[in-house]
Amino acid sequence: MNTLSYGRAALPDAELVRLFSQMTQVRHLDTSAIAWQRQGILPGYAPMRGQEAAQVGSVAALDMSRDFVFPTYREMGAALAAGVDMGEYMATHKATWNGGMYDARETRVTPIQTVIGGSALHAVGWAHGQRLDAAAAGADEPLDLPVALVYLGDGASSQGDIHEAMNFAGVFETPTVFFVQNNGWAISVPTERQVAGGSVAARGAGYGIASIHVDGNDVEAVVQATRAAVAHARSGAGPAVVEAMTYRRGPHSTSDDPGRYRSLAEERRDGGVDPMDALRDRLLEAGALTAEDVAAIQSEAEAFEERVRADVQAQGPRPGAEMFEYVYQEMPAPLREQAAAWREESDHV
Amino acid sequence: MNTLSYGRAALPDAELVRLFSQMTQVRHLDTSAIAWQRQGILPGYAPMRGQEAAQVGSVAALDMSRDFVFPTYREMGAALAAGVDMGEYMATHKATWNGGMYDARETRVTPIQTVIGGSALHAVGWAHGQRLDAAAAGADEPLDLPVALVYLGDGASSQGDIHEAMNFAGVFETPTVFFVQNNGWAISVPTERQVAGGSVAARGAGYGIASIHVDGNDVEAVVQATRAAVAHARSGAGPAVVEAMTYRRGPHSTSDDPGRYRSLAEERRDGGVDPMDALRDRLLEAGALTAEDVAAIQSEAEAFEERVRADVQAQGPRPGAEMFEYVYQEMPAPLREQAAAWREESDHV
Amino acid sequence: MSNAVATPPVDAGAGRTVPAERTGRTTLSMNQAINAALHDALAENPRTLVLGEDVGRLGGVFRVTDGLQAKFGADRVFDTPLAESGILGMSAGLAMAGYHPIPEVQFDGFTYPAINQLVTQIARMNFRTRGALPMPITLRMPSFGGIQSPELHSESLEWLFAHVAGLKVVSPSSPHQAYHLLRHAAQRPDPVVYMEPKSRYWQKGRVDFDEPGNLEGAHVARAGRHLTLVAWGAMVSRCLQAAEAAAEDGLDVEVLDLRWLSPIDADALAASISKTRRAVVVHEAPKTAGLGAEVSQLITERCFGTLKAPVERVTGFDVPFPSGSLENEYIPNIDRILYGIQRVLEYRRG
Amino acid sequence: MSNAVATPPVDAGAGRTVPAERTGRTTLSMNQAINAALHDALAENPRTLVLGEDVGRLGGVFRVTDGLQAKFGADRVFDTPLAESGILGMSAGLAMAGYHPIPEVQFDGFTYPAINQLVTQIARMNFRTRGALPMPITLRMPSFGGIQSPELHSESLEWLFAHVAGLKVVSPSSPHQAYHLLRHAAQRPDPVVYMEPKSRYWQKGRVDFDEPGNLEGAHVARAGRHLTLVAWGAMVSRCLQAAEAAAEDGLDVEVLDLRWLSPIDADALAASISKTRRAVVVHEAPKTAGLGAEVSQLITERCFGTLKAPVERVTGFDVPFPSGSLENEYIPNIDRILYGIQRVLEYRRG
Ligand SMILES: Cc1ncc(C[n+]2csc(CCOP(=O)(O)OP(=O)(O)O)c2C)c(N)n1
Ligand SMILES: Cc1ncc(C[n+]2csc(CCOP(=O)(O)OP(=O)(O)O)c2C)c(N)n1
Ligand SMILES: [Mg+2]
Ligand SMILES: [Mg+2]
Repeated sequence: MNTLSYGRAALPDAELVRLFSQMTQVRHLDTSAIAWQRQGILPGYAPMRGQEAAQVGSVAALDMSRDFVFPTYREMGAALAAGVDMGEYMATHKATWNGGMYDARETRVTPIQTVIGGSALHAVGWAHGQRLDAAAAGADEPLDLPVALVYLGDGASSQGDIHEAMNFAGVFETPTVFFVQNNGWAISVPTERQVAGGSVAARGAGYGIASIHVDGNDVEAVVQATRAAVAHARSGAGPAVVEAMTYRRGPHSTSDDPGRYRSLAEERRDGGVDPMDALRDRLLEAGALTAEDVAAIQSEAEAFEERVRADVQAQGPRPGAEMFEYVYQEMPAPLREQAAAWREESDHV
Repeated sequence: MNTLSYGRAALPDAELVRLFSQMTQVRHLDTSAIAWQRQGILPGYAPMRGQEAAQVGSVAALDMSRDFVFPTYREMGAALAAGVDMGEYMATHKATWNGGMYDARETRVTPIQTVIGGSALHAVGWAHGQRLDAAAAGADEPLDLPVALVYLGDGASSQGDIHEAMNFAGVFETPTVFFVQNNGWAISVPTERQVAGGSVAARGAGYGIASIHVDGNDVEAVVQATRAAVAHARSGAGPAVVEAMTYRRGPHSTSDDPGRYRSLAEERRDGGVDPMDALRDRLLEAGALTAEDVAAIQSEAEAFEERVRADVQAQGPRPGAEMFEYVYQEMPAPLREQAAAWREESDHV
Repeated sequence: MSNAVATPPVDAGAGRTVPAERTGRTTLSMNQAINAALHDALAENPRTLVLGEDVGRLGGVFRVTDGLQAKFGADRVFDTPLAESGILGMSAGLAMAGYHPIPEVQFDGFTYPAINQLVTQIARMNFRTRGALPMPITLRMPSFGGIQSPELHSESLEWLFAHVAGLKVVSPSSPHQAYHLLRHAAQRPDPVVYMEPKSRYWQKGRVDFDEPGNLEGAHVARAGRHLTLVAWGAMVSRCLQAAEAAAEDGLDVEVLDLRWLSPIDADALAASISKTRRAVVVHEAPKTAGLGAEVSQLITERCFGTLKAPVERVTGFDVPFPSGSLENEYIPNIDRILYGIQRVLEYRRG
Repeated sequence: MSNAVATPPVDAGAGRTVPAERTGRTTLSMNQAINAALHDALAENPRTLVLGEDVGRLGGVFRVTDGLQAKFGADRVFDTPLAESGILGMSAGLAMAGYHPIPEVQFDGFTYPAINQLVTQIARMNFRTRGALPMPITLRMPSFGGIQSPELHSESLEWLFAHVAGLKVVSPSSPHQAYHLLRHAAQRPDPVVYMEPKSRYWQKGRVDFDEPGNLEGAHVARAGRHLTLVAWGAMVSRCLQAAEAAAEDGLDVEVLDLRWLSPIDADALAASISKTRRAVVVHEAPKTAGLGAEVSQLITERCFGTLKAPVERVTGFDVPFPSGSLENEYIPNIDRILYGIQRVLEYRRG
């Protein structure tokens, strides 16, 4: 297997503290969003509890001034770390606008994807575009390319599109990082009944793609591994697969009932140590944080959550006219007529 | 890589002679079919020159009384070896009936598939059915399952369906043999711009599937390798990938012009020794055949070709009513009305 | 762990014996009715299989397959990897091996990755093999909108399935129909797409096991004299509501539940509209090239001489199905249906 | 060998400079006209790309991309691996990176594996991103039957594309239109499906580079007074032949080339049929839920008061496109079109 090795040089404490603080925000917001759903603020939500290290750590390896992120529906933590406004992010769960209200071009984060595996080929195409740009500009080797990082789950690894994406990325040597969060489950189906052979990273080998297996609950390792993958891709050496082993500690979504397919005892056994606890204890032990710091970070996260909640609650439904407005750049006449008829009938009511 | 080892025990001369004789028929029929196309007997044809050893050898490893073959559009040699009537086979090229006129259930050969990668999942589903049958019958381990053998090309390896099929086969441990004829080309695209990583067999490893790389031009090796793969699958140990390295010595189809993408010099270099010549020389050298035997086998092949040609030439178009008849087992009323209207209008003309 | 080996059913052997036929009447929600139909299809025919994402232990995201794996074992009711083309392609192969697979696609919008297997393989295999390899596959999927789902969980795909030669398409509008139409579909030798109106899953209704009624063709859900509303799936109950509202204005509206979207029951359309002389077709899919066009044209072909006005279409707009907060703007509501009725009534030849 | 690195174009740099505008008139076959349009699109905009199976060195199985790789280099005109979902998904990503991809699907019937990317991604990305990531993609494919191709090489998919919100769809019927409509499509900021009538590839015709004519909406291919034939793609020339045959019986038939199948030019339909008061729609796709239903219903909606007879549909049957020897039984031929005309003329209100 074409395993990419990566430096184990420790991250500076300050950086780890920054990551911990971001992860704390993410954890608190995630927990709150579930509560919001129960309170009727959101119609639904896809919790990512337990995947904070994988998501925040992977984005930390990117240069968001030029790289591009392709998330699924479970990347709240990645979106937050990438700088997406969380009110605009939550718009998808508020049922305000599918994909979210954030500007995908400005944020360099594509809209929330509901189609499993749907974004991987986009990350290949976008990355190939960076290669073409560099070629047109006559850039020298080693290249210094913007990188596309696409998230996928263990379940997504079964989709044909993922295979086509990895093969295309391999053939065109695109600067694409396939970041797999293997969280043990695809709704109710465990990885061992999903991923023949047991490893998504191993698939990479079949395409001659560099790959890395990493503990997705160790944020430092995730940063290091993703940095290595990104550096590989950035230099023009081709794509990379990072498989971050983690665990979906919560339900698949707020309408899921995991008790139907796994017991609490299994959850405890398979989930292992909570990545939040592990990092906090480690930083406390190392003296990088004090208990007061932790409390302060927690309060900040709470204040942040309140601001986001206010934004989400303030969000009204979008004007119905937008249904028509955004279908095309150039709206065709029959659609204009439908919009007019819709307006007339709505006004009457 | 989960490589399946296979016995190198030599095949008996008699068996090799039988294979040579079958390959000679195939070669002669293939060459003739191209001529038929030029003569206007067939509207088109997909030559398989150079792949006789791979096709005839792989079928020789099957038990056609219970196994099932899933061909593409280039498996004339496999179909012949499996016992398909060649007049009925050629019906697809004669434009008589898409997929051929042979009975897929009787022959245990699915109809000619034009969708690249389209049959692989069928071979997984059919094979899973054999497993379910065995389970329902309470069969003992090791099992003795009927096996599905599906053909695919190097180009087909890029299709999402192939990946899904291999993963499903791995997860359900179905008795499926993926027989890849890597003939160097997918129309004008060479394998190195098609198959990232360079090896289709290597893909198998990513699914935990046993795989074998074999010289597809050496019929004995093909038989041995495929027997090993089939035995593995038959026993219930799961699927296997066989990658037979060969060369498409002719054009992609009778409407292709390979001169646009490869030179004659390249063809000579990459094609290597013709598998027909290699086997003949070897059998002559070993004394298993005399020059007279070779001539007799050739005459037989010529006689066979004449019979097939007569069948093909005698084949008229199917009655138009069959267009309607075979869409459903239970024809819906509106279609019956369309058929009636069609008949009325045709009769008037 | 060998995935290939089944976990034994809790109630071992149950799958092999036909249970006492259900008789009499009961009240069930639609998802319960479908569950019962799947149960009975599995019990009746040992070669019937249920497969899909999360249909096993979880019992489906809508609990439609609840309890079936426990009852019939993991060989007959099984989870697949997450790949819709895989699910349908595998079903085709199982059908070739003599099984009757009932695959589930978890949501309407995830049928798109499987369209190739559905259209080029399943729909054509009987044709291609001249009847040698029929495809007795019943493809189920939760369909249509109405429950504020995420993107691509509210698609209406009947326009696509209905065009494809080799497929049949049906959508039930009540628990009774859901039970009987699924039993009927699962006994057919041809592929049938069975579209479950997800917004009606929890709606209860009486199911009569003894009197299935006619299971082919359309069904008059409400008889009327002045105008015919044609609908299917979740729009049937909405049309019934609209008909009630219209009745307050003295208008006697007929509601024709089309049920079978392929083949379409043109005789029933003609019978109804020759009587009412006016029609409005209602569906959730976008208007352009939606099935409403076909239904309208069939009506026009059969009733041109008696029609008082062109058939009116009240449908989704030519836009992607929007997010939940806009769904009521998109899906035909009672007001829009009433406006459609009004346009037909007020029509004057130009 | 690094695949990622382009082979240098024979005529290096040509892709960066706009060649002298084509002027005047010339005679070209349709595949030459499309080739010229692709050439000029590549020359005009350095961010235009051509990709697909065998479009590079081979120049496409129909030679439509002949010479383009040699001229513009393998970075701008490139072969992909054999995967249609991959081709369209990669095109979506390239569009996000500011490119204007012109992907080719090698044959109509191989669009099915790419439907998910086309419908759930390309068609909706502008909507999903509220205009932030538009998809200026021109998807080309040889379409329709008529050349005795193998299975799945003769599909008519306009019924599918036309229903999908977010896509536009166009099909040329002559070399002149082929050139100009493709140039026009390739300059649009929205995804356009460009359906090439493969049976017309070798038909020569005059191309006027100076006078594109109106490029939006339908085109009156033949003016007439008694009845309108509505068609697109290869059926336009067949309808023109039918019109000639009908003229021998003193019938003055108008032929409306719809060209744009989404959006449909309802005004042009209304204008023509208000004049002729009779219409027959002709297409190769199966009848049920084919685009003919939408066209017929649009005509009926607009011209109900003046129509003398219901719009007649002369189409493919509701069967899979059959093998070559039966293709003439399936594709509407002149006789069937004339029968259709006759039915409209003989129609008497029941
Ligand atoms: C193409 C498609 N099929 C099915 C679904 C329904 N679905 C949503 S999430 C999910 C499981 C995904 O599992 P995985 O890829 O492991 O990601 P995770 O949910 O664990 O983050 C399924 C089946 C979907 N959204 N898209
Ligand atoms: C889904 C699909 N896409 C494209 C094609 C057109 N096509 C026919 S054969 C072929 C190349 C196949 O290459 P390979 O799999 O290596 O098989 P070979 O032709 O070499 O036997 C292509 C692109 C097709 N038949 N099906
Ligand atoms: Mg997962
Ligand atoms: Mg090949």
